[in-house]
Amino acid sequence: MSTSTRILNGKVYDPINKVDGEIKDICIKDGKIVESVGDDATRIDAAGMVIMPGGVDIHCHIAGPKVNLARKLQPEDHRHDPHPGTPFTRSGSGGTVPSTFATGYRYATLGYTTAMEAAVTPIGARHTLEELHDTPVIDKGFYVLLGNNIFLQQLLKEGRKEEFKHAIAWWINSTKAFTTKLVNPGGDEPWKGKKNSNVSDIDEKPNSNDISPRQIIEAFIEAVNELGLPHPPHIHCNNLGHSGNYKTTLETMRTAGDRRAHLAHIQFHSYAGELGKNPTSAAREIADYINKHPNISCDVGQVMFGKSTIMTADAPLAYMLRGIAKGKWVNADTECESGCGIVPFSYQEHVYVHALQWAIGLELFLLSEDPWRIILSTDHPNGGSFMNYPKLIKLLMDSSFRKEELSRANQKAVNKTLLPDLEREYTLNEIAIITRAGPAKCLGLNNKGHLGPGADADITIYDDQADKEIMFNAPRYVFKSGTPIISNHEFCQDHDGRLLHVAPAYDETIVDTVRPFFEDYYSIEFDNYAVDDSYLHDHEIIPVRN
Amino acid sequence: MSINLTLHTSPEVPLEAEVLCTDKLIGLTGSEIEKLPVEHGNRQVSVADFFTVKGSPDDSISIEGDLSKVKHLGAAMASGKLTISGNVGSHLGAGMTGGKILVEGDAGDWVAPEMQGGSVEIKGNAGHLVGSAYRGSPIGMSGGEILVHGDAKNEAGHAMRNGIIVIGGKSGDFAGVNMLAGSIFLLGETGIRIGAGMKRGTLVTMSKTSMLPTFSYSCRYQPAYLRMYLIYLQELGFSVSDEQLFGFYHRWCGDAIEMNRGEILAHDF
Amino acid sequence: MSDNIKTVKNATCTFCGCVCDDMELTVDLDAKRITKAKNACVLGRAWFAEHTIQDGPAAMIDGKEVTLEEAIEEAAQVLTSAKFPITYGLSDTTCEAQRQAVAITDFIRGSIDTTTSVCHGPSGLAFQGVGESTMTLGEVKNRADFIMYWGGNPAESHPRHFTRYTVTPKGMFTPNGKKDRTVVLVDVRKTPSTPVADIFLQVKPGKDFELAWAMRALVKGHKVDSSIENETGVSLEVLEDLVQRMKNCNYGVLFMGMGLTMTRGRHFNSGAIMALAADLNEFTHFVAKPVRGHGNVTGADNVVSWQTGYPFGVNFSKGYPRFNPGEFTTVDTLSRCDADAALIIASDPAANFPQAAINHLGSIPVVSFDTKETATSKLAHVAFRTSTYGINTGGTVYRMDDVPITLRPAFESPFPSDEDILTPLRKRVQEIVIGKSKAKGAGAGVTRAASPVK
Amino acid sequence: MSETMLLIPGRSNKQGTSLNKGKLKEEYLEVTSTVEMNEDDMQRLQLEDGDRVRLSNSIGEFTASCKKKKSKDLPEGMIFIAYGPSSSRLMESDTGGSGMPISKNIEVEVEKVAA
Repeated sequence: MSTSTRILNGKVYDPINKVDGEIKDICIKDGKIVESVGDDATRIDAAGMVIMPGGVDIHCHIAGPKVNLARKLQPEDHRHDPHPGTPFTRSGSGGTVPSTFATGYRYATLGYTTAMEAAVTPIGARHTLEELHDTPVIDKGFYVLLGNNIFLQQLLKEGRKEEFKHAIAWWINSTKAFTTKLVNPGGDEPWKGKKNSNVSDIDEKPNSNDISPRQIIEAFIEAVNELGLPHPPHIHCNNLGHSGNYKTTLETMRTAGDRRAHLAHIQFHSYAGELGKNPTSAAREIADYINKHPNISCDVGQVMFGKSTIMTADAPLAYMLRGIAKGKWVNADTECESGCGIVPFSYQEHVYVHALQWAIGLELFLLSEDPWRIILSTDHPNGGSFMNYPKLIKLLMDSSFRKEELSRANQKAVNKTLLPDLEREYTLNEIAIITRAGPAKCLGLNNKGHLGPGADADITIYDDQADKEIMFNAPRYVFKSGTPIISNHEFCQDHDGRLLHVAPAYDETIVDTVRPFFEDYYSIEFDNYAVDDSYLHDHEIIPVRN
Repeated sequence: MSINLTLHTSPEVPLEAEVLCTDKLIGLTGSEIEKLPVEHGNRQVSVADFFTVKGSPDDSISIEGDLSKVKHLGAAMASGKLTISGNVGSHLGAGMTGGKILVEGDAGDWVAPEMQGGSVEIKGNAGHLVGSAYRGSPIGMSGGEILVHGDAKNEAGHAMRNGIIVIGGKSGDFAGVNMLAGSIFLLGETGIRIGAGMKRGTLVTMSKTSMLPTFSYSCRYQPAYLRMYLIYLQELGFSVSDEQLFGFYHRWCGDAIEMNRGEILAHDF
Repeated sequence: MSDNIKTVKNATCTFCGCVCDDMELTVDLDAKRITKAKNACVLGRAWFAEHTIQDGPAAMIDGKEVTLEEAIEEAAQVLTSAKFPITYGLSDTTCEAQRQAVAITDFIRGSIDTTTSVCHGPSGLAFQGVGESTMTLGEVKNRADFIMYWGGNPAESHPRHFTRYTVTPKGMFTPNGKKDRTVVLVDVRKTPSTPVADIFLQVKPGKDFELAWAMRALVKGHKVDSSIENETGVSLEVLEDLVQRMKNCNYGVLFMGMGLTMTRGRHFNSGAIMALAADLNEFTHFVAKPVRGHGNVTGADNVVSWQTGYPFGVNFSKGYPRFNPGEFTTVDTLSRCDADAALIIASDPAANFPQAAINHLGSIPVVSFDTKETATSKLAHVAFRTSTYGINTGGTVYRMDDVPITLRPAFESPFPSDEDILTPLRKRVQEIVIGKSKAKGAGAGVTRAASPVK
Repeated sequence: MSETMLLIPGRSNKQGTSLNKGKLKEEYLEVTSTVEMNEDDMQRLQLEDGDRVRLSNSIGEFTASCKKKKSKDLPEGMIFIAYGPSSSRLMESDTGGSGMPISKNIEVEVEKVAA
């Protein structure tokens, strides 16, 4: 059987290689894009179709301990959305938190071929790797939660910056993670240890000898930069969801100086207004800052109306939302490492805050001048399922559709935003940037997000249709590492996908520094903590910058 | 003339036959109905493999035989009448929105869970979770009526939001648990912990029932509206005595842990 | 004792849900036995000492020795020809084996259920109703200054729970160990666990729900009548004092035992405790957790959940998972005579189930996996003898608090692991299923995966 | 003479250790067919340590030898047995839509079995 394929006559969108809608052949051999293939290659006629690299989700929650708790929690959400199996693919359940198999297959059905789980406790890494192994088709990796790590904070308090950096590298290696994740840095200790309180300011020190969120953020940006990780610290700022939090967000970005930082689901951090009162939009302020600072990248965390599941390492936030949703609530504390909260949620058009959140996300997309640094996400499933991406793309590409949707949302809210006046429509090339090329670049994945020779042959071919939601909902072909997964809208093969992780070098004596803390305060043995290579299925180490 | 189905072969394993529902058969001929799919365990078979189909379609179906291994009959039904002469398995009338289901015998667990409208009448006994929510769901039955002339087991009306449930005989534990609203009449002996976690709604019990510590006693009175209800139940064929019709009721309100706006009316006999 | 001795450090005991991973095993490799298990509790010592290699066939059909290949083929035939096959057990095996077992059940369109359903399954249902504020065990060690056990006897069921994780260890904010904590026990009788408690509440049997409900009312500031003492055996005064302590602590923990899940009220009993813990978060940090039983029952919950979306009691007969405890749980599928074949892995329903269920199990073809002869393996049509996880076999297990741990096997067994058999069985089952689907004319590669939305 | 009492099957150390030896071995079978009873109950039923009692309900029955417990440790009317094949005989199979049969607090008739 030939392992090479030639795709002819398709309109190609490959922004990294500056290809904007040209008719061009794409050739595949042995899982990679190549200049050309022989005459014996399988030929696919893509006339009338749009070819893009496979989509890359830079921020989603698809595997690991908290995701699995959210799955177990919501049989009612799965029941109405079954995912049937076939003799060669596994079945599963959908809803806002699909089973692992359904997750992989459904990403594929949108033309996405890479996704990053954005928050994993180190102690939950093994679990996450097991789930990712059972998540088919896509390549995947995860960000390890270190922003509330008590040991790392102790090193910082003692000013042991060098050891701090090596400890981070040790933790990344020990968990097979892709980068570091900070969530509400500094907020766990007041949550767990001070009767469910929280930090409310980036410069706050809950105890006099504590360090502030800003010190933590700064130290991570510095250390990760020195380690040369392909993706900078992935930051979930303090004060998520609170009115007036855009100031914290701006301060967080300022803390980075001119070093790289990625701000997660920035929509949730772009609220003006007075604390405790209804928020208003600060999208303009946030977009302005990002426009002027090329070191900052972000993903939007768009809210989509309908069912969602709040799942976050930001436990105080989930507790606050519990008071709003008034239903079931999960809190899960992880020793020395993290908090976690889960609340089933629903965004409703007529609710002021929800409509405002929806509008702010769109404002951010439309106000931002550099599509390479504003990445499409719904913070799945926090803002809504990733299955909403096609609709979100239509909202960005079709201003009349956007106006129609706008007219149904709470008018008081949307009128407090600039959205009614924003006429911009994203082009297909820009969509290719915010869903593929941009995230791949932000992640430092040189073989993803483009269709140049040497790239992974992760390719999506859509029918060129006027209705972009329909178009992006149903690729005609999807190739993963050169393997046809979907052909003529139907699954034709199963595929495992790879784990993507990094392995920065570190001074091995750091192990002796970590061990005593561990032996005192963890409940498992130090020597059983690091994840060994048997948990890596097919995998790829993404190199660090030197 | 209505359609009549007779079970000619007993299923060895559960038979799921949600297709046997008035709305889904209207407009089909007998031989088309025979070809409809039903699931015998994990095998898809056709109606004819288990049922003899007679008559021509209108909006009523009758099904005969021991259907205790047959599940999901009348699920999602919206109109018409389904009569079952015999016992029937679980999930009868699940999620139905209208129409009427009559069972001459006993029904299994999950009678009309998450029902939205219509009526289900069971002449015999029913199992657990009559008119309830499925696990994890915050809302159970949200409309319609379920009339069980015999006994029912645990969790009748779990998370019920609207409608009426009447249990003529004995009822199990946790009747009306987590009720949001609606009315439940327990005419026979009840189980324990009735109304636990109820927010609103009315539970009426005709037998001596112990109250949870989170229910508080309001008064002893003769609620006029209750008499109207009870007369209606009499008309439906439930036995309601004159003492119950004209007597006094103790009113308890609860559940204090929730909104405290539910009531339990216990007949003072 | 031979000279061929090795030591395995940081090995894990997989007997109970504590999954203690600090074992130091001394292994006599010639005798193929563990001669010493340092750090193990009484149950752990027995676990390591008694899992020696006994002679016997690795595979039998109707009591006669056969090759593994023959047994796998027969098992595949039995399972693929059944109309309502069930898979059950899985608590005493690795996640790697569990993953294969769920895959098999998916392909044969059967039902999968684990021993969870007769252990803390009701707590799982309660979780789906109210959620849960919970934690890993290290948080208890580091922070908890109030610990309450309800309906359990860890001193005998989980002997190191107190000493390794909860009561005695010294932690970050509990430098004096037990002295920094208040320990409360609620049970219907005194047990060997009682002496650890600062406060013991002897609740009347079957009144746990009423007691928890009264406590919830007090936490929320409602009045409770003094008749509560007559009802539950615990006085209002004691309850009020207890609730004050709970509201005033810094980090409170409620551990749930099977005295809640196995008694009348089941999931509502667990749910009341979970809700109580959640309520207390209005005042302070409070968490709850079921004290799970068998070694990797928590792993089974996790694997079944991530693969199907539901933790146990899952049925695939329609080609996708459906969840309904009471319908697809094993006690029900057996005692209602629904199941027509059974794959039982690492558990013994023929000994522990209600009689009606056992009777039906005896009337259908059973494929069993066990390390020792059991009542279930004796009635099995196809019986596999497998090696013991954590002693002979590596892999992953989850502690009761969902923390995954990698096993360090001590010595090799002549018997294959569960995974060693389940993997080829899964492949063979899949082959048969694909063959059948081709014979039916349906192209094996077709699904309605990505049809365009209208 | 028979009385209605409450049977509480549960785990015990001995049950746990003997389980590891083998569930078909004598030790396990013995551990799981010995009941602990309140001393006053035993006296009333004219039972001594080691005497045989029959426990029955509508589901089934088993006989076991009995062992005395002080009133402060085991309240009157309560019987403890290590969870196992004997206790399973009295479990009903109805799980109430939960999957869990009621396996503790089982009402049983207790009577002495003539030696």
